[in-house]
Amino acid sequence: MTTHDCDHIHPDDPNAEEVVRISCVRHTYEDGTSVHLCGLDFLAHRGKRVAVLGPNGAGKTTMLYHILGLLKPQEGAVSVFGVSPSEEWASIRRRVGVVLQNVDEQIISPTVGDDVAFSPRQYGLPESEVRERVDRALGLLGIEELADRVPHNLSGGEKRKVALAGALVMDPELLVLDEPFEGLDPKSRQSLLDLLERLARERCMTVVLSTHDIDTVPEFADFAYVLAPGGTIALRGTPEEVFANAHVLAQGNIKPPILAELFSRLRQRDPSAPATALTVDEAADALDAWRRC
Amino acid sequence: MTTHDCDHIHPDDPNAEEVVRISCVRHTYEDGTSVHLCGLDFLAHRGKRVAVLGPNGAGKTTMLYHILGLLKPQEGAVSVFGVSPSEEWASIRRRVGVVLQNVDEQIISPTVGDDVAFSPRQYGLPESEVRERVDRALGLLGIEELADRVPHNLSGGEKRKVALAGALVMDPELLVLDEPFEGLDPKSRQSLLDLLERLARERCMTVVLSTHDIDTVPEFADFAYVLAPGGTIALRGTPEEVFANAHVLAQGNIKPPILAELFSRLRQRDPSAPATALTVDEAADALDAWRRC
Amino acid sequence: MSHIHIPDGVLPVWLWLSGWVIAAALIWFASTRSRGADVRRKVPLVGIISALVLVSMSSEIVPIAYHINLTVVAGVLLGPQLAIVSAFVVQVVLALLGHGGVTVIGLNTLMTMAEMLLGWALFRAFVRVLGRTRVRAASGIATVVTLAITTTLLVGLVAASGVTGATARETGALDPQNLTFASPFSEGVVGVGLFSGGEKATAPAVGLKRFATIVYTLGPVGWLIEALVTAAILGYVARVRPSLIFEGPLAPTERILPGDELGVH
Amino acid sequence: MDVAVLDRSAVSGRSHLHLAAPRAKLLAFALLLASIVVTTNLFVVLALLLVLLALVAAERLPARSMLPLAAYPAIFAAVFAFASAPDALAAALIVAKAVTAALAAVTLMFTTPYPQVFAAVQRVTPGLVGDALLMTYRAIFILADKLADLTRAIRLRAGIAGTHPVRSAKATTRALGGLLLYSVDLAQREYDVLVLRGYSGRLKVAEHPSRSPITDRMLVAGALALLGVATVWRIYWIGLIDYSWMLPALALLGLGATFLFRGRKR
Repeated sequence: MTTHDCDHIHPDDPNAEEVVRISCVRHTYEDGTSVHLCGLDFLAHRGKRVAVLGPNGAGKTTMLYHILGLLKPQEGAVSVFGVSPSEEWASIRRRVGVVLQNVDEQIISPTVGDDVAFSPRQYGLPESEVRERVDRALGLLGIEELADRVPHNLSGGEKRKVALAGALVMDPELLVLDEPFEGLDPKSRQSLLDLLERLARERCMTVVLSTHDIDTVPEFADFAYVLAPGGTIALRGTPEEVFANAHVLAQGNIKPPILAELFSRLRQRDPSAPATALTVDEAADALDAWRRC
Repeated sequence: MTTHDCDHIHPDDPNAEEVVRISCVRHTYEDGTSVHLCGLDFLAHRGKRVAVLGPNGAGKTTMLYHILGLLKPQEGAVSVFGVSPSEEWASIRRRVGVVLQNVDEQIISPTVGDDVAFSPRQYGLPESEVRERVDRALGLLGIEELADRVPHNLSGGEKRKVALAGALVMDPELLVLDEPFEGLDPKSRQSLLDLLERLARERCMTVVLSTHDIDTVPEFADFAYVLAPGGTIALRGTPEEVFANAHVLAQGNIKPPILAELFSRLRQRDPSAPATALTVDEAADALDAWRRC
Repeated sequence: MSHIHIPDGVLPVWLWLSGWVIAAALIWFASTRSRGADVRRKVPLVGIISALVLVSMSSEIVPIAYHINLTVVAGVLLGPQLAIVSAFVVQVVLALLGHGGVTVIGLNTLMTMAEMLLGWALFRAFVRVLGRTRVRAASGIATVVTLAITTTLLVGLVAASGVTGATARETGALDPQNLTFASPFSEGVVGVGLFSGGEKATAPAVGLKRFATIVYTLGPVGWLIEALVTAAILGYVARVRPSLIFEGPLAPTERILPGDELGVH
Repeated sequence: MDVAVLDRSAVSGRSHLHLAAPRAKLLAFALLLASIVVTTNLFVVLALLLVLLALVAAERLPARSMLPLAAYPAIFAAVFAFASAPDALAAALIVAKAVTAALAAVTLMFTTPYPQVFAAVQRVTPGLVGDALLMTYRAIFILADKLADLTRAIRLRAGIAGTHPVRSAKATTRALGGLLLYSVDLAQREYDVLVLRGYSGRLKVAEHPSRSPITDRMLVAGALALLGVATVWRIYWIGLIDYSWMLPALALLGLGATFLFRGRKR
């Protein structure tokens, strides 16, 4: 895989290649609950990492299901690689890798190696290529030694890695992850963040993930979307832009990251306090500089 | 329920009433995995909120299962209310409320009301008292309106509240929660924290919970225990004491809370920086004061 | 063929009633023999395996014609005592969902029970003969033999019921004489075409032969599907968690902790 | 089999039937079954079916979910009837009996929470059976959810249908194997939770009291009347056979009246 230049694409840049677009989709569940993904269009461009934030029940999973063609929009339009996923999933599914929330149920084969090989075997690739791909995917996640293990006996974090290897084995152009940090300890979380960063940079992979772990967003995302309860897309932008709008976050029952909160308190007391820093290092720099001046 | 005075009990205070004690328990699973809960004794005193921290696979759940008598120690001793839970669970189970990780599987009745009524009915309480207790438990969590709902249509957060109501219905003296914050949005998390605080204060309830959400620990816990991989109890103390030991946390693959990290960075640059503050308010105060002086 | 799709009020009373009596006796026998704590520990397992059988029955492979039953799998995992309870539970739920008759729960329980018990016994026998390494073969053969036997039992049951002909008279259930009735339409075209008494003197053997032919020609395809599925599932379990199959159903199960507890080795 | 819809109706429905005591409903159900067993007259069965339909309509039960469930056994009954019934009339009778009995069962389940129904079974069976029954029902939901998750995962990772039926079948079977292991682990966890919450060998179900004794009495009386009619027609069939058509006609009038009344009320 060659390295592309995927940087510096702003969501409003007309030249950027759109991978996912959701425009005002409404979905009504059987029990009458309705999710209306509207307000702003949801966009994900090639090579970008996009985070979907929102409280429980805001419709994050509903949104991802629409991208995956698991739900059919009753109103509005969804487009992935230019087609409607609910109608033409078969034509794009090789280009999309998915890990949903319950990794347990996504592991379907008796050994880890077999499970990662599931998609290429189903697509009928020759066995030598299947093996090569499996080795590569396991290597990416650093879990080569798990290849012969039985998935049922793995820990939650290991299972998540296996599921991710299974999603990456076909070299997808779009990776969709539902709450991928749930149940991961800090070290595993960090290595997942690093991997996603590398995939987006080196392979121009587009990553769309949902999370309510706000503190990982500044580290992870190129762009973030914030869903308010009911599905309204309340905010979009770079993490800095999003977290600057503390009141919209509060309306959406989203706690801003601790550092954003700290800096806004400091500014309340003393308007000369620095602008919000999003990582610990930046914050330490900013505070240090502030004190000295 | 009368209000007791449960404050100011230090774990080393000889007069404090011990509710749980685990001394050097070893557990070996059939596949050879061994968890050795040793190093320091684990203690929980009446009316205290105790957090068990640790990375994936350190043995947090194993520890809770020992407290609940679901596992029998092969070495060492566990005591809950002075008896061994694996041998005499029946004699103490009315005094212990439990919510395990998969709340979905813990809701076993067709309506929320029936589910919360499960324990009192099993214990054969008269129906009028059962109903009174159910109303009280639902009221505690503010979910009275869910009483007649079917559990499988509830959201994840609602299910967690229902499970908690079922655990509180017998007015337990000890509440054991495995990863209770998983899947909760900030608002629900905050109201759970408030409830636990109230229960501990007003009813002298002892709360033992496991979590890897380190940032809630300062808000929640009176004492925290840190498990290193393999189950070794590496640290114990108040959150302040625990988070001051950054190197032990790092060894245990635990990322210290963001604020602790920020303050330790600041102290590295400038030794005059203030001591670690654990809440945003305290941090803002400390930084403000630091700048002024 | 794990249950007969014969509605209420068709089989003679003596037949379905004796089905109930025998089933009740077996259930009573099984539950008095299993009062120990080790059995009580398995109650959720009975519930969940029964649910698995129900779920698989309701997901059709070929719509209407075939659904898998997993009865042999259930038998192997539950062992004889618990399988008896499970068979009854499955049939009660099916009947209450309108899936089969209520009066025939007894007979249906016996059919399902026969399948589970035969499956269990044959599987154990074949494993002993073929060795533990050939679980797939053993379970496949056991399934085909089991289903062939229970299908024959079903045909025998229908023959015994006599619903197919003149013997129905003594039970009164489908007395051709009772079935002729006069209605305002009975003189018209409709009456003659649809509601005439028909060939009253149909020989009993004809109906039974037709029934048997249908069952034995459509059946084997279903047996084969079931055998393949059973072999795959039991093969998988034998590989991943052999103790479930080989150590007997009442052996304590390995406790797999949820979440994150098995990371350390 | 959409068990979730059934459960929602049983628990949150507000019709008269929901108010009646589970015991009364079970008794009426048993009497109705007895009528179906007793009768040999197609018109009597049709009348029973129409009465049930009128009841469903009058109570505004979710007919859209109920009727397909009730009609399902018709398929098997038809196969059986084709294979063994001597003539078209007998075949029609077999199918009608199947559908009527199924509708009665479905009506019971749609208006009564399952523990209330199973509690009746639990009272007359050994502890093991009643408990297993209650746990089975709950487990159906969990497993159906899991199965849906599994098939969704397979669809996303390669698709079930299509070009490689053998490969797809293999994948489905593996999924079932995974589901089985999950079930076994689930059983263990379920038992743990039960013990933690106070289970000691017998699940206790509090019987719902009747919230409308009049409905109870009317239900049982109505079912008794139907059984009476069925019995009379069975015994004196020679004399009554000419008037058989009147029963379904009457029931049809009742059904029509129900719809009319329902429409006007709106």
